[in-house]
Amino acid sequence: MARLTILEHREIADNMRWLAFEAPQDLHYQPGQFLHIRVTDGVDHLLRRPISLCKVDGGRQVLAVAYRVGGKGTKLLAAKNVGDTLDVLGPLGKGFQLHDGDSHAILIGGGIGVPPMVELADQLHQKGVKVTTIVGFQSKNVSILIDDLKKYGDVLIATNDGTLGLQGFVTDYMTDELLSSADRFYACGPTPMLRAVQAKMAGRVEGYLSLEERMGCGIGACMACVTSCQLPDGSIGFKKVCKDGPVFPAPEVYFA
Amino acid sequence: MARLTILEHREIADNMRWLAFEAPQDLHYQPGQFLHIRVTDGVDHLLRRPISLCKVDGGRQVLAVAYRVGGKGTKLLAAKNVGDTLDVLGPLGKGFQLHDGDSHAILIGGGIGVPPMVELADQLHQKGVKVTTIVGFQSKNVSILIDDLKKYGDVLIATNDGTLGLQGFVTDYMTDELLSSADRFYACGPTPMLRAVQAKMAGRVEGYLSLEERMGCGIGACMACVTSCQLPDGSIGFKKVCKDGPVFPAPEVYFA
Amino acid sequence: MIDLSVNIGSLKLKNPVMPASGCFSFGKEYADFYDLSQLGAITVKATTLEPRLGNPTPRVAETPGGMLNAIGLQNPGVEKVIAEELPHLRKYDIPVIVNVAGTTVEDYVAVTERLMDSADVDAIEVNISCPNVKCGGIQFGTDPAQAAHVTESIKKVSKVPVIVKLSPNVTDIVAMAKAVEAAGADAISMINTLVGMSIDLHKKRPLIANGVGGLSGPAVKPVAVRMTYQVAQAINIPIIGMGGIMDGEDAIEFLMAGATAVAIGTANFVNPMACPEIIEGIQTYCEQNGVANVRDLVGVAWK
Amino acid sequence: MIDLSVNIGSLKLKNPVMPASGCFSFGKEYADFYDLSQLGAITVKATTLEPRLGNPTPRVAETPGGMLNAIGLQNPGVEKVIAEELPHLRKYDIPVIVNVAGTTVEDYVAVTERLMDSADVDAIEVNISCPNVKCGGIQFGTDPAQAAHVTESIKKVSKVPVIVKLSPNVTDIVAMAKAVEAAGADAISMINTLVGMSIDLHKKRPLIANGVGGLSGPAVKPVAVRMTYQVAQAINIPIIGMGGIMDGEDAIEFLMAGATAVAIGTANFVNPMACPEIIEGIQTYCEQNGVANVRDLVGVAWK
Ligand SMILES: Cc1cc2nc3c(=O)[nH]c(=O)nc-3n(C[C@H](O)[C@H](O)[C@H](O)COP(=O)(O)OP(=O)(O)OC[C@H]3O[C@@H](n4cnc5c(N)ncnc54)[C@H](O)[C@@H]3O)c2cc1C
Ligand SMILES: Cc1cc2nc3c(=O)[nH]c(=O)nc-3n(C[C@H](O)[C@H](O)[C@H](O)COP(=O)(O)OP(=O)(O)OC[C@H]3O[C@@H](n4cnc5c(N)ncnc54)[C@H](O)[C@@H]3O)c2cc1C
Ligand SMILES: Cc1cc2nc3c(=O)[nH]c(=O)nc-3n(C[C@H](O)[C@H](O)[C@H](O)COP(=O)(O)O)c2cc1C
Ligand SMILES: Cc1cc2nc3c(=O)[nH]c(=O)nc-3n(C[C@H](O)[C@H](O)[C@H](O)COP(=O)(O)O)c2cc1C
Ligand code: FES
Ligand code: FES
Repeated sequence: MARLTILEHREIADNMRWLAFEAPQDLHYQPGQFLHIRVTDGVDHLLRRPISLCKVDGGRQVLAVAYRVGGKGTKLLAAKNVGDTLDVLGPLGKGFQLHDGDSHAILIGGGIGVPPMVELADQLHQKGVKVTTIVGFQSKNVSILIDDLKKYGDVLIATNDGTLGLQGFVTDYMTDELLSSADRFYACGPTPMLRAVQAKMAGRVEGYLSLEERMGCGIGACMACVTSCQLPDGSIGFKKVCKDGPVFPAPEVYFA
Repeated sequence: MARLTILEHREIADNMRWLAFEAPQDLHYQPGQFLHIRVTDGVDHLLRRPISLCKVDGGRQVLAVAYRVGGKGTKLLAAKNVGDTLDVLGPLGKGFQLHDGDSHAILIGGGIGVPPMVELADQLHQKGVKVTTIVGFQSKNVSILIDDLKKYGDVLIATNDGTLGLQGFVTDYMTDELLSSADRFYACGPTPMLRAVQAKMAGRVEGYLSLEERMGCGIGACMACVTSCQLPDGSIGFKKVCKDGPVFPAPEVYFA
Repeated sequence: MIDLSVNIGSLKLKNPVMPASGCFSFGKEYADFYDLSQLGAITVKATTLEPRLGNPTPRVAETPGGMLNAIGLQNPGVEKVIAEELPHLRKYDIPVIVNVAGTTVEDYVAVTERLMDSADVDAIEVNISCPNVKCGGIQFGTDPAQAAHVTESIKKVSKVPVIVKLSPNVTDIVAMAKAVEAAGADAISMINTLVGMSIDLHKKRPLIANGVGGLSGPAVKPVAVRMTYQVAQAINIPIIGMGGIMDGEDAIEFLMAGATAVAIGTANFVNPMACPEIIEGIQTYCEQNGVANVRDLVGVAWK
Repeated sequence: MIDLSVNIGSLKLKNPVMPASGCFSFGKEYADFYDLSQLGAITVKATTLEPRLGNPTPRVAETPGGMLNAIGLQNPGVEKVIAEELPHLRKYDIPVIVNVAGTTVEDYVAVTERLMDSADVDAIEVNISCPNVKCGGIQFGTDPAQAAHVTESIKKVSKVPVIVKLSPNVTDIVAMAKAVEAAGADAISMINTLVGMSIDLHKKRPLIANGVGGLSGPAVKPVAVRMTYQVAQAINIPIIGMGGIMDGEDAIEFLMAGATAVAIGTANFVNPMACPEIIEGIQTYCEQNGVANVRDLVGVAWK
């Protein structure tokens, strides 16, 4: 837990913002982890907002996220200025795991699931893994982080309305050719997308899904954020998105 | 109701602040009226804070108040910066009445009851009335606005601990000599002070008392802020501090 | 054109928004801010048979996301209300709902009878839910049989619709609602305030002179929405929903829960323009969400 | 040296602050933030006879000044709790209070009996107040006779102090408290959550999957303080007060109202360091106000 100072805060697409903090001294992190951010010091918005870590830069000096201004809390967040400080918990949870020996990874991000792919792409790239990123957006005006992702590999773009890239879904890019060349996939986005990705990849490519759930504590104590998972004994049980996740091995995730 | 921009905000004594706004275009006011200020746009502090108008300056361009940082709301207020805007209702209520033909007025302010005396002293002075102001504070470190008041006449100072002026109470200055030379008095301060002033002045000098009460609406609709008054028919009934006051003719006020 | 009109019994409201009793006095003060004809209706301050002075001060306290009040039904008595307060409201083109309070059933009946002599009363709101112990009325608000009894008695003498205002300080709000519906109530309004207290750490005593006070404002909204949702499914008369409504979206939440109209209390103190802004907010919501008729929203959360 | 110690029945607490059940799991997560030995006690998550999966998600929603939850008593069942969760708490020098829930009196008794086999249980907190309909228990929390019956039955098998946790969703909280005191409860904890609801305007359905949820946080504090104030004057056993405590001053407010100790729920989610900071806040208040013994504050608002 720390009060972090805002270094950058700007619009990167319609209602989408880039928010960079001065990183805490003792920063430990994995791509796919999240920050749990208090949007006001008052009590009118008690619960913290979970936002994925998007990028760590400047030799671990800068910690950035990208978020959509949607509800009341993120509207308050959007009003914060450079120099203001925010109460931030984290990075929390289990992030994406990198595997030695992988040579090609497919990264799949949908909407506000795209941000965690940036740090992941960078780390994979640094490790010598070839990165292909597939991103999906509603429309061009809400597309984000494409240039950032292009630094680390190919970026394939789908939009629902065809205003950018292919008109369609991220799964449309998942050809046999692509899948057969890949050692691993990493996905984050809306549930329907994750479900489709899970189905498409099953038995072909191993990988990870990053989930979203409404949170209370963010640290595993309140049981608010559970998701159905295949437990080690084969039964279906709950795991906590905040502590056991948000990133889970794809086969573990059980979509009802 | 307006959103007013803060022009000045600074400490003028321990936990005492001067707060000046850009005045609204159509400013109508009387000394002794109050502003009803929202301290946050969130819901954690719903009720507005009533703060007396202290001074209007710069040809009605600047509207200033002085306040004590005490509870949670005024602490939030103290964190506002020049350039921020605040939601302000008012000036509200009935202020101090100036009387034609008066030649000498005694102004009595105790603690955070001193601020409204500044605009009053100025107006009386402009009208050619001789002004003698008696101010009382706990201690020197919380004394405020003395130099501002000196512009308009003599200022007599009492502190509880003797660190500034006389050690004692404002009433200690109310000698027969002073009272016999005065046409009118105006007082604002803590209840014990007002009670003592009322007793001292009764039958000798006519004047006004400005009262404090916890408020809801500030405009006369909720009945939160009532105070016991002598009604026209001689009975004791309630009047509203926010609408019928905060300033009342001294004999009307009934201290239980 | 979006149709915002709703009916509460035989009352026709041009939109579903009215100020809540006790938070708007008799309207005069807010008329300085806007034309009251914009409102769906107006609910005035509680009226008793005899004049009441109410409680000592402090009468209000701020709490997180809300406030406590213990005004204690200060009012000039029904005679003066009829003579001095109600007539000026006739110039606005809106139904006037008079909130009635008392200590005994006879009190309620007597006030209602007196009000029937006035042409300025379009409905009665029966306040059986004032949480302030000394002001009476609370026993009627917590016992279904007594609530039914007072409702029946008032219905016998009232020529205008009778709205019964429920207290949230009960174990079973649905039982209360069913009892007053069976007793003939034309509508229900809910919720009155939750009984609460703040303690002044300096004085080491309850902050409000009365000790306990009624909690209102956004803090109570989830309780009010839940009760509206439960009661709306159990009765067939309309509900005027209230409790912490601050903006148009809050109002929509109550409509979806099953309220036909909404009342705005504490929000008026925060923002004197609250009522017209909430009406505008509802209008905007309907426009943006393709709702042609605000009545189509009523109860959609469970329908 | 200020004496912060208090007693809850035969339990000795080094200070009056403990986490509230369900908001601290079994302590492991918060042990990453501070040494749990600082606490006055620890109250762990509700435990039932069999494992429970709890409710579908969303299980929480934010409300003005508060939150709703409907976790639904997710827990691994009493056997696993005894085997896997409680032992690690022994290393801290604090009493462990186990919150017990069930659907029938037999359930409560069976869980208590099983817990008596463990040396790691210092007190039982009987959760007769879970506001979530499907989880059982609420009927015991709203009827004095049933509350007394479950209390009595548990007392018969418990070798440790029995604390009964009251629901605020009742007409007469004092009657509930008196009934469980007469039935032998060693202490009372209050309040559990108020039943509330939020509606998701986009989905036009209750936001929480369970429909209703329990309201907690600062929003409910005035209700909790009022109930504590009323109950403390009516009974002779100690009260663990809770509901919206965020800082030391809030805790002092509950002590003045008549609570002997306090529990901290929602505040832990806002600030994981809430408990130790509140202990420090109480300490500071005592220092600045010349309070030598925190027990001297208990009930001063009415004494
Ligand atoms: C692990 C994780 C990582 C996330 N990463 C990102 C990110 O990088 N960028 C981004 O824009 N968004 C991200 N989200 C979603 C983001 O948390 C929500 O959009 C945000 O909390 C909504 O807050 P609000 O104030 O706009 O909405 P409000 O409606 O005011 O929120 C009210 C409450 O609901 C919760 N809530 C509302 N919507 C969601 C949601 N979709 N998921 C979880 N909680 C929700 C809020 O946290 C808050 O507690 C992430 C969510 C999770 C769980
Ligand atoms: C007509 C009038 C004029 C005033 N003028 C001034 C002034 O010029 N300068 C100044 O410093 N103070 C003035 N006060 C007092 C000032 O309103 C309170 O000190 C202030 O509201 C306290 O707010 P808080 O956030 O510090 O306290 P909190 O304890 O957080 O306040 C909680 C609630 O109690 C109310 N409240 C608390 N103390 C008082 C009080 N003493 N009087 C009225 N309401 C109170 C607040 O308005 C708020 O609604 C005036 C009060 C009135 C009624
Ligand atoms: C200051 C104040 C005075 C009130 N007086 C009355 C009253 O006289 N009669 C009544 O039925 N309700 C009264 N109420 C309750 C409100 O009408 C309303 O039921 C309650 O405040 C919840 O709505 P809100 O959260 O929008 O304020 C009063 C509320 C407040 C805050
Ligand atoms: C997420 C959550 C889970 C809870 N689970 C339990 C529980 O298992 N047993 C119980 O007795 N109370 C439970 N409660 C109620 C709290 O213990 C406490 O009574 C209530 O939240 C009021 O305190 P607060 O406002 O400080 O949170 C829970 C509360 C929350 C917010
Ligand atoms: S948010 Fe509390 S357990 Fe995950
Ligand atoms: S504050 Fe509402 S009447 Fe004075």
